[in-house]
Amino acid sequence: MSFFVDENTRLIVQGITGREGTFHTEQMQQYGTNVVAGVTPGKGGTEVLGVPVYNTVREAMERHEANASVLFVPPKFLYGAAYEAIMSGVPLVMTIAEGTPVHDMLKLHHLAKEKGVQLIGPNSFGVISPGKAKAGFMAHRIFSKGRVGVMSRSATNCYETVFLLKNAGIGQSTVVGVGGDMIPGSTFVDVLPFYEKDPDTDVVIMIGEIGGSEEELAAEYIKKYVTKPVIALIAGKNAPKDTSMGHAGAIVSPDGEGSAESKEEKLRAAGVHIAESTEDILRIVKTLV
Amino acid sequence: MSFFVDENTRLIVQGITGREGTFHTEQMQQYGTNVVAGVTPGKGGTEVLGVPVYNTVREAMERHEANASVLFVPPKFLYGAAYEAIMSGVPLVMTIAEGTPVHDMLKLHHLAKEKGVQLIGPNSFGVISPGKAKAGFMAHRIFSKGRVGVMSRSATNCYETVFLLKNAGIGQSTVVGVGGDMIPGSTFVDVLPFYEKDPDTDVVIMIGEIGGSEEELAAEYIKKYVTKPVIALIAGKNAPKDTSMGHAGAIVSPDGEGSAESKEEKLRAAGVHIAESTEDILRIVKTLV
Amino acid sequence: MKLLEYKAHEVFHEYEVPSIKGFTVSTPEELERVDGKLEYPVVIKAQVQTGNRGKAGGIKFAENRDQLLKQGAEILGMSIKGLEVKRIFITEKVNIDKEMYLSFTMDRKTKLGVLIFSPEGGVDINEIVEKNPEKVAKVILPAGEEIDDFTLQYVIDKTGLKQSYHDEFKNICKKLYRMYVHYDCLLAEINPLVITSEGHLKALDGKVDIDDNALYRHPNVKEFRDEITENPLVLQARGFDFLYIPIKDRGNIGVISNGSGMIMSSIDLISKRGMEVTCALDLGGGATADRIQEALKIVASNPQVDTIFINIFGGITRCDEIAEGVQQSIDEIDTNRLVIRLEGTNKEKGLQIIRNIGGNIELVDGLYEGVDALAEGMNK
Amino acid sequence: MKLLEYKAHEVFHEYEVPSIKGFTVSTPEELERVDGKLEYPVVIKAQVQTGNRGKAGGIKFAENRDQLLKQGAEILGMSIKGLEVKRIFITEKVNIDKEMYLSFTMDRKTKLGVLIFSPEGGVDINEIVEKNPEKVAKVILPAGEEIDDFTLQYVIDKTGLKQSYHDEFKNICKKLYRMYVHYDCLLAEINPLVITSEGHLKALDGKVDIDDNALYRHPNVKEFRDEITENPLVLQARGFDFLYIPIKDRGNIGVISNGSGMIMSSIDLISKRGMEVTCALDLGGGATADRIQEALKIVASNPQVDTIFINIFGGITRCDEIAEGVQQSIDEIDTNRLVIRLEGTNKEKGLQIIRNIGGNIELVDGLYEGVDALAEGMNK
Repeated sequence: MSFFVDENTRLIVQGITGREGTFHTEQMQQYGTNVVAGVTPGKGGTEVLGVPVYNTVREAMERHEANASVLFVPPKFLYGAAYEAIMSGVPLVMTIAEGTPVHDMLKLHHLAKEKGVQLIGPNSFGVISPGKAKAGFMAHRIFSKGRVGVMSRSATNCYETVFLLKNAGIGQSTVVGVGGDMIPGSTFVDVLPFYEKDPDTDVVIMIGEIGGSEEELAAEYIKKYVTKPVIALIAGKNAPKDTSMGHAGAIVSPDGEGSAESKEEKLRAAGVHIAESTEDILRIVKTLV
Repeated sequence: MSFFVDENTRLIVQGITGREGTFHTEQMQQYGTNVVAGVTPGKGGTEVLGVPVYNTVREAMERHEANASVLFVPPKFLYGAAYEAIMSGVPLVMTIAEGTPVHDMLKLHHLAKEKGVQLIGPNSFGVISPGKAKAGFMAHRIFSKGRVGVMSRSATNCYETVFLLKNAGIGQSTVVGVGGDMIPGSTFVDVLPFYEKDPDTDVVIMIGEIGGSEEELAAEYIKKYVTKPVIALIAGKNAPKDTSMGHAGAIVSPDGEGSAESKEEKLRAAGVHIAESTEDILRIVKTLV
Repeated sequence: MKLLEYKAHEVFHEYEVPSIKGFTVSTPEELERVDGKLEYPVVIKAQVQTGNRGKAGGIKFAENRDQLLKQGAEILGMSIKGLEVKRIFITEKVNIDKEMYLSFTMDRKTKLGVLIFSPEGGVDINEIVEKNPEKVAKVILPAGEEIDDFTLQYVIDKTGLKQSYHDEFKNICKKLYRMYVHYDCLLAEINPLVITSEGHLKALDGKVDIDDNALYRHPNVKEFRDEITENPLVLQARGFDFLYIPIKDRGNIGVISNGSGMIMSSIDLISKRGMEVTCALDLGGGATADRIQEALKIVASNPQVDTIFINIFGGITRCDEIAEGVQQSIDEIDTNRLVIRLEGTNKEKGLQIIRNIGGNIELVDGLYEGVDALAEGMNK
Repeated sequence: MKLLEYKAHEVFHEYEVPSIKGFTVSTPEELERVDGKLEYPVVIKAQVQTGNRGKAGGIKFAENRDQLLKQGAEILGMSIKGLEVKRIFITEKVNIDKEMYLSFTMDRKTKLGVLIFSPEGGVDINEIVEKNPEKVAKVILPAGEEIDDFTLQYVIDKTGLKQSYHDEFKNICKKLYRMYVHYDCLLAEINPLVITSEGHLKALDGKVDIDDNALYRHPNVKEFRDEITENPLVLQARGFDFLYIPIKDRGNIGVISNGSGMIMSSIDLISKRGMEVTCALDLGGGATADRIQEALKIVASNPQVDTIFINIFGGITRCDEIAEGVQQSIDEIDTNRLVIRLEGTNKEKGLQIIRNIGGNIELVDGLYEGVDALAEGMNK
């Protein structure tokens, strides 16, 4: 099965005429993703890599029965493009841009929930179901098809993990870049149910980091609803307090909110396997598959 | 069981210090409804009929674990009061006022859906589960406890029906005043699932009228999801086109949208029993219970 | 409340919707003041709440001052379909390249606003939809104060509106939508929305229908409400907070009831028995004896009405108040028949009062019995 | 970006949040211009990005012109915790009846704004919460531009704020919230929010933290960003679009990597082995050789750093570009050790370049191996 993106995905690329958009559209096509339409306001009527371009998401949706959209737009335009996608009825919207204002994401996060739209990212590499399709800019060569699900706040830690898995002959079902921002479109808790009900996923790897309380909330959810084994890594244990570690979301409050200790404690109590490092993830996965 | 209001209802009355609010609070109390708090901005700290009054819905919710609110406020203040109730986490909000601006209800209808709040009315007598509790101003003496569900756009047609039922010894489970406005908080389709899953309801009576497309949408829903017998009356067959019949919602467009014929045809096709009059409803109910 | 053309133009102006220049005149004397303010030829249009003014001679052109004064005075003296022309609207004559259609209205199904645009306009929108459905863009709008740019772009792409009009089109849509929301409109329609020979978009004629329930927010238009309500009985009823509904020009029965649903049910049952209701009056809830007296007088004053059916199911409304109202008015109304059904609060008290009045009032028990009585009477 | 006090007051003024009157001065000469504009006594406060100014002598009072000139010049010449005082903020001295606390910030759990108010203020909010939790009202706010009246009423009822301050309190909340939203704040705090002896509410001191990612929308504050960033390496790195993160004052290792997650993982692993990272630099994605050369120079220029660990997992970032950057900078950096791990795009090409540089660069295969190598070196 897998979820979010696969052989049934009919993808719109917003910002397809930009340098990044065009480059990654080609990458996605080569990987086998069915890119049905592009959207760039003002470029309607043109074509990129054989993909028709429209001025509006709504027209692209109507003409191609698209069911997902990925946004290759700069952070300044992310709000507008995601807002348009959500309001035009796209059920799955994946965002990439790093550096999106928090107040923009605050509005989008709640709007997407209210409209029943699955919003992924931003500050994320996207989503990939290895061997089937990808939406985003991840280096797909290091991914391989298999039965381990991975969701991650960090791209590099995810790459490292997937790379170790591949070298050990362990493939992935669906890999989701939840993203490193303070307010993501979808949190671990939002993605977990998909892994739980995906018949192609046996084990879930959750790559978290300091800051916020997504891992704590995930622990509560896992305790109640998740029957599959979950392995978690919390990066940033040794990061200084009240200092941004690059990801807008990876910051421990002066009062200690968002510390790795709190996350690991809650996760452990929920029966989650805690990994100390990416290599440690591999060690634990091997005991489970 | 019954639904919306019953012995477990912990009701807030918004506008409790007004003439109507106080009068009907007493009526509701006498009927056995558990009115736990009242809200009137500026009157916080006072008491009405032994019920403590607060300035805000939020405080009333927190202090009394209320689970429903009924609004006795003039149409001018309906938007503000319903908005406050929805934003304060009241899961069930019942509105009464006649003459609420359509644009106000447009906003409230969608806000309630987005926030997962059940909004009933306005231009409605409220909700009653006979013998258990009532929230609204309906003349409760004509209702009786039983196993027939009734939902109605019109108060008077509902009274007439319930009166005939009572005289025939047929009681009701829950009676919902969907209300006569152009945009109700909840439509027939929103209420039908409650009747379908209520073990105390055997038959559903739907009292519709000309205008809009709620009855057509209900027909679609019934066809797919409702297993209990449904009886429908469509009032206003002989009303002139493009003329308001008093209810803001009861108007057939110049192009014929909202005609009784269209509604009856669709309902019939969905297996709904069409009644020609309130007396006819009684005749059909008798064949079903 | 449907605004007359000149008033619609006033609110267009208020919201900076580009529309034609015009002046409103209500006496022949005022016509002179308009001369010189517009370039000739000008168009003179009767302001009455009815369609097909043109065929009835309510629209005329004037090439110069003399024609303006003459034609203007003529139209001001006319009556169209029985409606006296109290105002005329005098506008510049626009050279038109193309007529289009634009409106915002309520979509009952989605409970949201909807934008309807067609580059073919000038006639009724239903006609346009029938003839050129592919040229009509209909877009449901989310709740909000503003319309999104991508929505307008979609409409443009869908209908193939020429590039050179895009900016003006978007501007008109945004302003008209703002007006639609702020003025609590049920309909804000520009038809035709014209492209002038000079290549600009302008609202030539418009329909604006404002939600009666929201008129308290719009005192500047509310005051015109009574002026455009031409039926004096509707006006009289409104004065007492009743709703008087003209049903059919034919018919001899007037129905009085306490709720919209009950009125519709009464009419349905009466009609089913082959009788005809000419008007109905909705008392609303909780009417007192004095107000009921007035309601009866209003219905009885309709010369078509020879039979009144009072059908009350009292909740807030008390049957004894109804009965007292009948008692108070009984000598002032000359209706042939009076059939009364009372149910609900204080029923017995009410019945007793009616019985005491005596005369030929027909008291019935139940709606069905009432309609039966009406039918029997007709067959006599 | 955390605004300095005077700048926070400027944005308070812009949004009409009642706050104290004050003037900013950056040279002793300017002090004279302030004399006469404020009633004495006045307060003189050093504007530096650090707490506890008072204890360090950074806050003084002046009773008259002479004291103002003297004390002002003194503070302008100071340095506090190693930070030069470039600006002072001179304000009226307010007579205070009561100190309260008010802030808007982000609630990470609900992903919404939150209002925090306490009628006890003047100290750190965490201290207030600890001492008087029942006197703190914390209300999650829905997404939007405005704050609802009933929310503020709830806060008032919850905390028992006196009736006479309700209007001013609501006004301050509404304005501060508008500022919080429009200025893309992560924090907008007034502490203390004082009740003056005259019975009015005023913002005495404030903290405003603006989202760095939204600074492009606020050019008027963006220009002050570099001014308040006191670490010159952070500034230098920013010039090349890198993020330089000071980790510990101790430590001898500098980490360079291409992503926040990888940086944290590297620090975690290194720390676990008992070594200490003093700083890290995030290259972001797709850095070119020239930029990498600069990154190396920045990290190497930190006198604490004697060992640099370059850990790259290249996706967009190409290993050959990294290697070329190392090659270009190798003669300009005098670091003791250079441990490099390259993985991903163009790995082999990159490794070849590194090998060609020769010298004592330690090439490792994998993050673990890199940390092993670091540890071994330390043990030598």
